[in-house]
Amino acid sequence: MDVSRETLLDLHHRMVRIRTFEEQAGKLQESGKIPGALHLYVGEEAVASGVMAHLSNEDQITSTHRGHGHLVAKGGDFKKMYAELYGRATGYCHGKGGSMHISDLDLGMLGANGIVGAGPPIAIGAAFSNKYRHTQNVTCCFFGDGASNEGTFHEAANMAALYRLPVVFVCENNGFGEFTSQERHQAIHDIAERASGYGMPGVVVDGMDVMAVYEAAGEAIARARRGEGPTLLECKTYRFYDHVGVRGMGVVYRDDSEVVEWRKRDPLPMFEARLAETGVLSPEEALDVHARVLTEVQEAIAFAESSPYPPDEALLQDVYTVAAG
Amino acid sequence: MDVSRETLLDLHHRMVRIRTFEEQAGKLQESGKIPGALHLYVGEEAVASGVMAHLSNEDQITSTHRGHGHLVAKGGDFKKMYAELYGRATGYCHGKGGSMHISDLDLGMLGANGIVGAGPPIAIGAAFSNKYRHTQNVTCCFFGDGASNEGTFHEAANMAALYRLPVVFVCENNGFGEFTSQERHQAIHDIAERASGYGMPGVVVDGMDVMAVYEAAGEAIARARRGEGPTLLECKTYRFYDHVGVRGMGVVYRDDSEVVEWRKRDPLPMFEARLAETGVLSPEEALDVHARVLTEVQEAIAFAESSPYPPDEALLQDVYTVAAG
Amino acid sequence: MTTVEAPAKRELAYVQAINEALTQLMRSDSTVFLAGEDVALYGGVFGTSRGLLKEFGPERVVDTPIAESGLMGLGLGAAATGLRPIIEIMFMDFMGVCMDEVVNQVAKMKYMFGGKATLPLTIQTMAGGGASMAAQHSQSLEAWFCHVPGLKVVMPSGPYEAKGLMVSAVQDDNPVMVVNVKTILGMRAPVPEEMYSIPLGKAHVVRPGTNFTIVATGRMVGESLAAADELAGDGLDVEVIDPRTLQPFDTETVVNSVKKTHRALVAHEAVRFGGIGAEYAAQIQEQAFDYLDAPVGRVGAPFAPVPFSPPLEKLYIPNAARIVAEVRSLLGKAG
Amino acid sequence: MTTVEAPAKRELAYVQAINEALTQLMRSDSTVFLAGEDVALYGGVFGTSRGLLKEFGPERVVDTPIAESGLMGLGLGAAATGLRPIIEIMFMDFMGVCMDEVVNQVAKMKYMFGGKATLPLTIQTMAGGGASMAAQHSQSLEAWFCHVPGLKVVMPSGPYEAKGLMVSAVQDDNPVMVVNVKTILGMRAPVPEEMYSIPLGKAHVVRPGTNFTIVATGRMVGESLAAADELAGDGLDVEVIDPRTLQPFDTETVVNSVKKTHRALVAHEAVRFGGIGAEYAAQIQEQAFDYLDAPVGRVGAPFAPVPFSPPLEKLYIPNAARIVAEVRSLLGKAG
Ligand SMILES: Cc1ncc(C[n+]2csc(CCOP(=O)(O)OP(=O)(O)O)c2C)c(N)n1
Ligand SMILES: Cc1ncc(C[n+]2csc(CCOP(=O)(O)OP(=O)(O)O)c2C)c(N)n1
Ligand SMILES: [Mg+2]
Ligand SMILES: [Mg+2]
Repeated sequence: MDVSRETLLDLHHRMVRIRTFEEQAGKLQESGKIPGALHLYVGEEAVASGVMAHLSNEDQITSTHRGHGHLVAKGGDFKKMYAELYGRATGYCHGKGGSMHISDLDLGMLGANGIVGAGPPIAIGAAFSNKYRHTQNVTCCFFGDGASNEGTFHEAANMAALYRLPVVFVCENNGFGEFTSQERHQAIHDIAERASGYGMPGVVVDGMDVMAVYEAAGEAIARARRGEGPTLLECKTYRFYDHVGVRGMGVVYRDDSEVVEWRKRDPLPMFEARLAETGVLSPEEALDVHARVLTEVQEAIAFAESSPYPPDEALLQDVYTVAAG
Repeated sequence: MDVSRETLLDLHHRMVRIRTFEEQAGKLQESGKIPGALHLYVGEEAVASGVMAHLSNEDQITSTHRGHGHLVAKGGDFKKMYAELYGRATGYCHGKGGSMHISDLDLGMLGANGIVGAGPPIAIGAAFSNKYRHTQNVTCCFFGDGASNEGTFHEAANMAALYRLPVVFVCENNGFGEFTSQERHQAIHDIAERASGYGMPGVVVDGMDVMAVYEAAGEAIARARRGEGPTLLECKTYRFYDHVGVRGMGVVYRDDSEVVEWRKRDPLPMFEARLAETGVLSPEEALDVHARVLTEVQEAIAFAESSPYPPDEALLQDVYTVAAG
Repeated sequence: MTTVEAPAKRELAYVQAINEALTQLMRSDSTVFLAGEDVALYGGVFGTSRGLLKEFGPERVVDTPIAESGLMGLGLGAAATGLRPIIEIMFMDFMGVCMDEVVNQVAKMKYMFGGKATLPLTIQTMAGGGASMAAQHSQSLEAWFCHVPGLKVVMPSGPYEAKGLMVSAVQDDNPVMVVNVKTILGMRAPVPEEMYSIPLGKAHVVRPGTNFTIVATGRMVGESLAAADELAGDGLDVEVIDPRTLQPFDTETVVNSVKKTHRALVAHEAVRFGGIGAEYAAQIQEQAFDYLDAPVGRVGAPFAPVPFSPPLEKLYIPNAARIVAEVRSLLGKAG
Repeated sequence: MTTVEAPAKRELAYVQAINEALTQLMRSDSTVFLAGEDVALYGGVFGTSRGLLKEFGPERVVDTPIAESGLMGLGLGAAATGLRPIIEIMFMDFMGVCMDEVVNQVAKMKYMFGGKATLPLTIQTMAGGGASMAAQHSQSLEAWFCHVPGLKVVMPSGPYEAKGLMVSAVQDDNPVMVVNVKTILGMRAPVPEEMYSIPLGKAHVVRPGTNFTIVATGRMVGESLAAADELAGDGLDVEVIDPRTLQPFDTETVVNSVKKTHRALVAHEAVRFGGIGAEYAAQIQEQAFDYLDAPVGRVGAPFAPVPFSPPLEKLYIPNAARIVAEVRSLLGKAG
């Protein structure tokens, strides 16, 4: 499949945005500036980018506890994102959600989620709504290999296939659920194998290769838009840092050598090499992109740090929708 | 596989016991003598009988809301069973459980259950215990086609395969979850297809043919005893009566013709014909069996009806285990 | 759509009142749909949605697999994207299999998102014992949900309330749980034909009285009225208040009543320990302490699961006689 | 195994006390095993099971998939067949994903089976806010479980209680939920080295006093002691009582205290509306009505989900200052 230069640059830009956002977020948390728990997406950028490139703001996604990358790829505003991680009033959730609940309904991003496996049921609801309202919109449901063992995934997958809902289940198989490796949490190798049990196609793709993800996601999403129902798309990827926070080497649950091996397949340099070869983007131009994005990120961080915390009154606001007038 | 005469007669006896128990229970409820909801097993006798013939009292089963047949096949005492359905102090649960919670831990029957899908998690716990205690015991988990869509089944199946637990998931696919036919609650035809998604074998068997069930269950149970892990055994069967109670014709959710077709494959006459052909049991002898069992049942009903209700003090008893002394 | 308090002539059974509310709501708003187990083809195991499939079709009256987490999530996702779902959980006892969706997702999404989400989601379910359905089909678990910020909870005590509260629940822009009571589905009362609403958060003084206040929910409202009649023989003039909305609770109406009567009791079918009656009793003594001539009493189920055996279940479920006895013992306790 | 009330010399942190209890329990009884997410190889995300895998091996210290319903069912099935499981649900907020197993299966099996089942099952979890973990990782939901017949619930307020209550929970032949508090895991106190138990259902008078009673749970015990010191300045001699076991509640100890002090307040970290404080307050006014000089007060979290933003969360979580303020306002209200 031939992909336009714009698309290639767009995919690259999304990945750079995620990587830069996350690297800085990690530093900020290590320096104690960001409170709470951060689950970084570094290493998995190709998945969110390859999928999101097919979606408009009217298409929804459900996310996970590891949600920054999804929101960035969906078009998230750095300023509002950092402000949220800082717990400031200017954040996406006015500081009430933080990293684990960052969201932007206007972008169709139905929220990071602190509950593993909470996304799939919500995703079929959005997909049901798309169908009910006779739109062509699609909902992409991101979830992890660990989440694939939660009953919620099973229930949602069965219903999606039964109703032929326009949803794509994107499994980000990074080989671990927290500190438990896949072979220690399920007896299968390919989670996509579960698809046939619901009556939907299952596809395995290299989650470190953004073009492969872009292509496979494109087919699944097009299929959903055509009203042909859901697909389970498993993306094999890897989390470079620790489950929470940055540290990720010298840990009890995986060998450093494994991390080193996976880092050789870092999706960003791999893609940049390809863009250079094909003359789409030279190394210098790539550096430019990184530099521009870094500047954006720095501005956003400054914005967040200079933003006020929510006022005390906010504590009891927005628990309920108050009838207008 | 050649099966001994004793086994053939035993299988027949179990089926007759279930059929007779249920037919009478249905009548008693229609006549208003048994309170609450009864989910009758009539039509599905071959499943419980074919499986239970392989189990000892040290092997456990988990059951469903449709549990009488399971307990009868596991060796349940008619007197204690009817007394329970009547809510009498002499019942298996001293009248506190009724039809939906009838159980006998001494027989390894871990209870009928009012919650669809509640059995599988409990079953893997018993299987875990069998393994932990280094026994050769197996746990058989009965559940319906409707229950196969509950997340609990998914979670338990994954854990069973992961830990290679000695458990057999016996899916009683009678084509309906309450009043919703299988094609209206899942997009697959064979529930056994879900097995590969957990890394366990899936087997489909004719649930109206007790020999077929006996053989397939035998292999799955032997496999579990050998420590080779779980199997998903799907038995295609049919519920002759309504979801609750007896009436089952002239209902909105299925055609009478469908019932008529399935009744042509009534597991009991089919098996009796075979026993007659092979000279194992003549029609006259078969009638004797029915007559003897009916007498047992009538005695048990008389026992139940003459039994006292639980005393008022029972209301607050057995909420907790009170430390001895 | 108007608010009618004066009862009309026509009588309906509780179950018909729910059915009429659902029908009128779906006629009046095309974003309203109903999803649940056997709600469509079968019309609901309690008959509450009979006829809806025929009138509105399978897109708007949806039979679902037995998968309550998926079902509740379907409602949430649909509500967050512009629809007004009614999600039926057949028995309240089954809330446990979709508890996370209700409590961590539905109830919290708006707040966690800084207010951006609007969730016009109605959760309809059936509570209560008395039908010999044993421990897993007879519970009244409303206290759990009243403890969860982000949810509203209503409990109709009769046909008039069943229709009006359902209309209010569905038209409210927040998640509202409608806790119906299965043992009074056959109860008949006058119900206006038009689609009317009953304001959420406002209690109803069912029977005015001067020297004792009974706050009762659901089925206990009727039992309390019977108790009031009997207690009239003791020269007691009992005021019976039905909160109708359990969360938010209309503290003001109840406290004002107690300031007048100086004595109060809260009655519900749920287990007494930790039931919503504890909260109401605590609020009454906090806000009317100097007016109380006796402790605030509570009537609820004893601390045990619901037993199957009919005589035990009869003993288990609170009724007029127990309310009368508790009121009399409170008068004994009067300071 | 003895019951030791006199604190020993050696100090341990709360988290170490749990760890020591688990270790000693597993040494003393081969039917005890621990299962949960990341409890083995990683030693628990809070470190409570560090070292157990090494000593007891993977058969007895079991990492599970992320599947809490399966996990809780595993505990139930194992308990019903002769083992003594300890099931860890990482955060109390996750109870929603295994609520049916806890409430309809674990809590009711014995009663539904007419008493035949014995279920020595311990459920260990972590509650509370204050760590900027937002609405789904900071809740205190103990009131739900105290409302469920068949369950016992304990909430340790410090290292001594953490070890002793864990031992009692595991040795009890009933399902017991141990609700630990994540924000005080580092709190140090003297803990006896031997395996001792703290009797379930008995409250502990942490600080004797004569003219005001504060009943506080978990982290609020420490806050109440601080409040008591400050209130001493007002000439108030506050008695602080830690129920330790929330269900069954030691009504007698608390009521006797209030009969002596004539004033009471209940403090917990959970949402105030419908919290366990409502039940305790209701019981106090029922049983000590004639002794009360003021309404029974309650301190709890406001009616909102737990916010992420540190200043808002700080405002949200009850503390000594709020307890002091509430006590003073109650004295104002005194009749
Ligand atoms: C219901 C529930 N159980 C457990 C947790 C704790 N937890 C948070 S993230 C996580 C691992 C999730 O693994 P996976 O789905 O593979 O996502 P990943 O972190 O690898 O991206 C766990 C167990 C939770 N948040 N919710
Ligand atoms: C969690 C839960 N949801 C719904 C129900 C109501 N219900 C009782 S039986 C049943 C149908 C079960 O179908 P299946 O598993 O196929 O068993 P069958 O009745 O066909 O034997 C339903 C929906 C329930 N008891 N529990
Ligand atoms: Mg993972
Ligand atoms: Mg079925």
